[in-house]
Amino acid sequence: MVSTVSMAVDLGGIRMRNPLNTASGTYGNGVQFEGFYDVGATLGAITCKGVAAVPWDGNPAPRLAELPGSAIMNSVGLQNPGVRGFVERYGDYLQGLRDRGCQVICQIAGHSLDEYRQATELFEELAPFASGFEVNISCPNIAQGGAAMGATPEAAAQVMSVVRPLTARPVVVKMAPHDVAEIGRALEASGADALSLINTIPGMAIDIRTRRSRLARATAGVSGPAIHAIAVRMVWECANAVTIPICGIGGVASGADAAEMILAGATAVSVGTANLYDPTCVPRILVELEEWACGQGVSDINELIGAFEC
Amino acid sequence: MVSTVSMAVDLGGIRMRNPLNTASGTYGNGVQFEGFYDVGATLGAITCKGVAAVPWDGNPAPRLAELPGSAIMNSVGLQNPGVRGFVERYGDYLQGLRDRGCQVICQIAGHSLDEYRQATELFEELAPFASGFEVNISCPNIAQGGAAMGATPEAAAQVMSVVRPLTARPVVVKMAPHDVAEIGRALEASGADALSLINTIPGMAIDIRTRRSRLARATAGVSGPAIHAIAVRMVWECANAVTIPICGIGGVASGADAAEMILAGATAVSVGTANLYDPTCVPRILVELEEWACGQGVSDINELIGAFEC
Amino acid sequence: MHSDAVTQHEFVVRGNERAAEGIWRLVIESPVAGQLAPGQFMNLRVPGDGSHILGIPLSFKGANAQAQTVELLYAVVGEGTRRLSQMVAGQSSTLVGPCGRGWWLPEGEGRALLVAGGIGLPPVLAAARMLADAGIGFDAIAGSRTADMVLSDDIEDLARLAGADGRVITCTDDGTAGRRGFVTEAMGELLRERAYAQAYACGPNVMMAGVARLADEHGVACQVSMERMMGCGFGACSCCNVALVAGGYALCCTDGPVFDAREVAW
Amino acid sequence: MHSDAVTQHEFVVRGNERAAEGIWRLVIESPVAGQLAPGQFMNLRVPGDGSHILGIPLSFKGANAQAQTVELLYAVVGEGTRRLSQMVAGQSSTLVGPCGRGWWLPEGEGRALLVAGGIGLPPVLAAARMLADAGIGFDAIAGSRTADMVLSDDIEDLARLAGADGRVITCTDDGTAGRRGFVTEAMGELLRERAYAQAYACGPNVMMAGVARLADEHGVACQVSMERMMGCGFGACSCCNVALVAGGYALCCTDGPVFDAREVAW
Repeated sequence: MVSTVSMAVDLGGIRMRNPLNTASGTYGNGVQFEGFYDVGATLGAITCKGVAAVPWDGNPAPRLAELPGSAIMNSVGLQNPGVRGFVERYGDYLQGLRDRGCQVICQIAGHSLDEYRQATELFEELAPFASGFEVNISCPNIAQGGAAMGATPEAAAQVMSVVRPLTARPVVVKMAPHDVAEIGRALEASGADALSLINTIPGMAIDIRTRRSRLARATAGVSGPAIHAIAVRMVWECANAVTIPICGIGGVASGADAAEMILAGATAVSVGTANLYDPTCVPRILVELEEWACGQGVSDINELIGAFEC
Repeated sequence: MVSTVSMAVDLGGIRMRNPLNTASGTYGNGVQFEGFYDVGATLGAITCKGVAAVPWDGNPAPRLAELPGSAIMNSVGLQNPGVRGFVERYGDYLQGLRDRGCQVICQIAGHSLDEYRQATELFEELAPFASGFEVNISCPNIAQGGAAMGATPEAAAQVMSVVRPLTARPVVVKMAPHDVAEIGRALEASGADALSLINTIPGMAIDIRTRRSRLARATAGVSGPAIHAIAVRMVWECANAVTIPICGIGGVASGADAAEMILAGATAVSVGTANLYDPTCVPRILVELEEWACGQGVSDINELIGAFEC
Repeated sequence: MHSDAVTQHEFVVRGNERAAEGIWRLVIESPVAGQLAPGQFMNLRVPGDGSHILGIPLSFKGANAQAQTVELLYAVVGEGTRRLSQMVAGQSSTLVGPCGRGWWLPEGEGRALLVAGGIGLPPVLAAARMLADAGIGFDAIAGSRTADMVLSDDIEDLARLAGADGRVITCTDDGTAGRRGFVTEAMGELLRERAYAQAYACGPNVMMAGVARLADEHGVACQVSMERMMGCGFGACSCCNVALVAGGYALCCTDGPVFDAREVAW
Repeated sequence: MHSDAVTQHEFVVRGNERAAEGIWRLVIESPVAGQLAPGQFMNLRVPGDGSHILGIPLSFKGANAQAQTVELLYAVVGEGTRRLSQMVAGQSSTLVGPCGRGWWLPEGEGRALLVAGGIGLPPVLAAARMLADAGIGFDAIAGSRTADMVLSDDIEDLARLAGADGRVITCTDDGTAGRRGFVTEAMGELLRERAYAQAYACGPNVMMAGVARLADEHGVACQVSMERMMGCGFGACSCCNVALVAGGYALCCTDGPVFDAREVAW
């Protein structure tokens, strides 16, 4: 489809050919989707699975539960091969994506400030293919660190104070679904180039027969269409509080869902859970988003960012 | 059905014949359901619609949107006839419910500490039929007051410091879906007899054609099956932080949903949005809950409160 | 039990076919058939998709207490009505009803004037039958956007009920069927030619506002059947508010759906 | 494009009937039929209910590349499989596949031993066909909880593939059909009577653990087809982890579903 609307956006220095990005942890590292469509020719950017300095096993099984309310819950817990293993396995493929115009955002995970530092240093050294980084300070599924690192403005700013000096590349911060205005301001003040929200919302699913969690952990992260309206509201709250660009995440499964995120103030939009149950959704969402932008009579989709009227 | 399990529970001094209650604002004031089943003979308690000292018009239309993810959004904004109008219209009916063994919880709304005081004084004077009160400090749909009154532990405690001295009847506090442990502790310390959570979760639904909210307000409250797992987690967090009983609310549409709330630590469970789209659900949920309790081999459902194992 | 309480009934689909462009005709068999007053509505639950939880509130064209059947017409506008249009004969579900306050007979003597816009026709046909049964003469205007959307069979029913003395005018916004123009233009003519004791209107909000204004200008009492998104249909959630001239709001589901047009803040 | 990449295919339901108590037989027509290796699976999307978003991952019994048909069996255990059981011939949807790594031929010489528990039978039948095509003899054990749940037709297929020299033992936990007892008891006997180069097993986790232990005690290599809740079926979400003896986890959807039993931490 030939577009009459310029779809290119700039996510804090990460220049995307279109606003579509992928939510970390729902898209493998891209290669898993090559059988469905040409990843490098389609997406504006891909956000890879969270990676730490050293390999993590992640959480025991079961890690997944389906909820009756248009949602799932997961407690994967950032299983990853460590930066070296990640680069060995996916470096060439990801460089290929970049060569074809798809930006590559590597996600940095850690249990402590020191682990964030080590992971960032390793990425800086080993990942020339990274267009930028996403610092995950909001994983609800790891014992220490994770969400705790982003629970308060002070803690969040501390992580940025460690990561920021280590790289000149754009740094996006993945935020938890609470106090997004306050924490967003703290992250902007501490040098974040962009913010991405929301991470999954902690929930519980109990097997009423055994009285135990349906997952190996007591709580896990809720995602899917069920949380979309909540995510749009948080993107709007955050966009009203900061001047840096935002990547909107949360239950996006259609062009209309993505359009809501953009109107609420998102510069880019990540598709997450929908990639799992509808793996061909990204190209469709892109077409729908472009058609909507055309229908809105703008020549550049940037005119629609934050164009919500109230 | 003759029960082999004692279903009676005590919600902070409100002695309920069974754990089922109704979420304020989803059940009118009970009489609307008399055509579906015998309200007074079925429920453990009914929580009436929020009422202020003087009548409130509520918000303009539209007040409702259906979301694709098993949820709805509303921005009613506590339309109510004021305590006098409420008592005139519903007093006799509600006294009848009490006479038939269904406890009556009147909900107190206000924009300011002074309005909470006035409403509580009027209820004390005019509502002998009230078994207890629920103080709504978490309505997301009113300009001043509402959720702001319960946004911080300090603000929440302040409301209690005004209401608590004015009545000897049990006081339940309706909490917003954030910081439930911290705010719950503050409410217990300031004299709350019980807590009810969660109120709706603020969300946004944007008409992407007009770029405006699908409701008259920019944000509104999300409710329905979509938020159930999130609500169960918050009930668990709150129950682990306080010693007073909790009424679990959020997307309960089956006996299994209610059982999850009880296992997570809820003494009572309110049915909300399900009353709107499945108005005969309460008797069914009660039977399912009782069958589950029997199946768990207990003689008293109180043995199952907080029996979640992790 | 509350005397005039709304309740839940089973229903079985007996027919569900396309009646015009984007409009479907649904015939259900249900005990509610014996309880419906003209202008009331019911809230139908469409089974199958738990991701869309609300029912579909629909007014009806006619009910047969003997056969226990109810005839309804609906426009396919969203996911709920799309799924309703896929229900086939024999399929069953539940509905909540009878809901709301329907049409009432004219207070004064004289003819009535019925005005329907698009999918507003079914309740207007219920009013027509009410008036015919009461021996009250009426004229009627039925407007549609374009010819494809004209419910010809139903307009014939309207003419039959209006009798020899009754005038029934069809118009379309684009002139592809009947007269060209809005129902309010035809209404203006009739108001100049004949005297009316009461007007009955159902259609898009903007149309009803125009009808209400015209009726008021000619000193004709006017009843309007309002439409709102509804959470329950029986007064439990207060979501379907209608702004009143007197200030404040009424609920469409219990105070309406039929209102005295002069009480509505358009 | 990635060479061995999973992709999405349309499928049309050709048959979907009850095969035994709580077990249904599904025949679909889909281009995936020509791409499936024995022991692989596909993730079927059941249309209609947006409130249950995940697909249904199912292994298959057999595929016909000419006719483009695939035969599957599934147990109705939850909302998703309940809705799948309501799909009728002619209905279409999409599936993701071929997914995962299937069975492999025995490394050493000698017979194979197949063990199926309940709904674990279909992938075991795919293994049986693979072995028969490769001219490798095998014996088989098919266990069910009770007679009503025995998939007789499929066990006959198993016997046909096993040939004159192959022994096929049916057993039920309650003895209502075939031998009374668990598959591991029958397996113990066969292991004492005959030598095997490789065992193939699919069934409940506890059964596979027992089979793996027995095989190991007799020095027989054992392949197991594991089952997990799956988010995607192609390695995107890392939700279907299988604990390994070596430490850490493999993913059932891409590293499996077939694993060397000695690598799995039971």
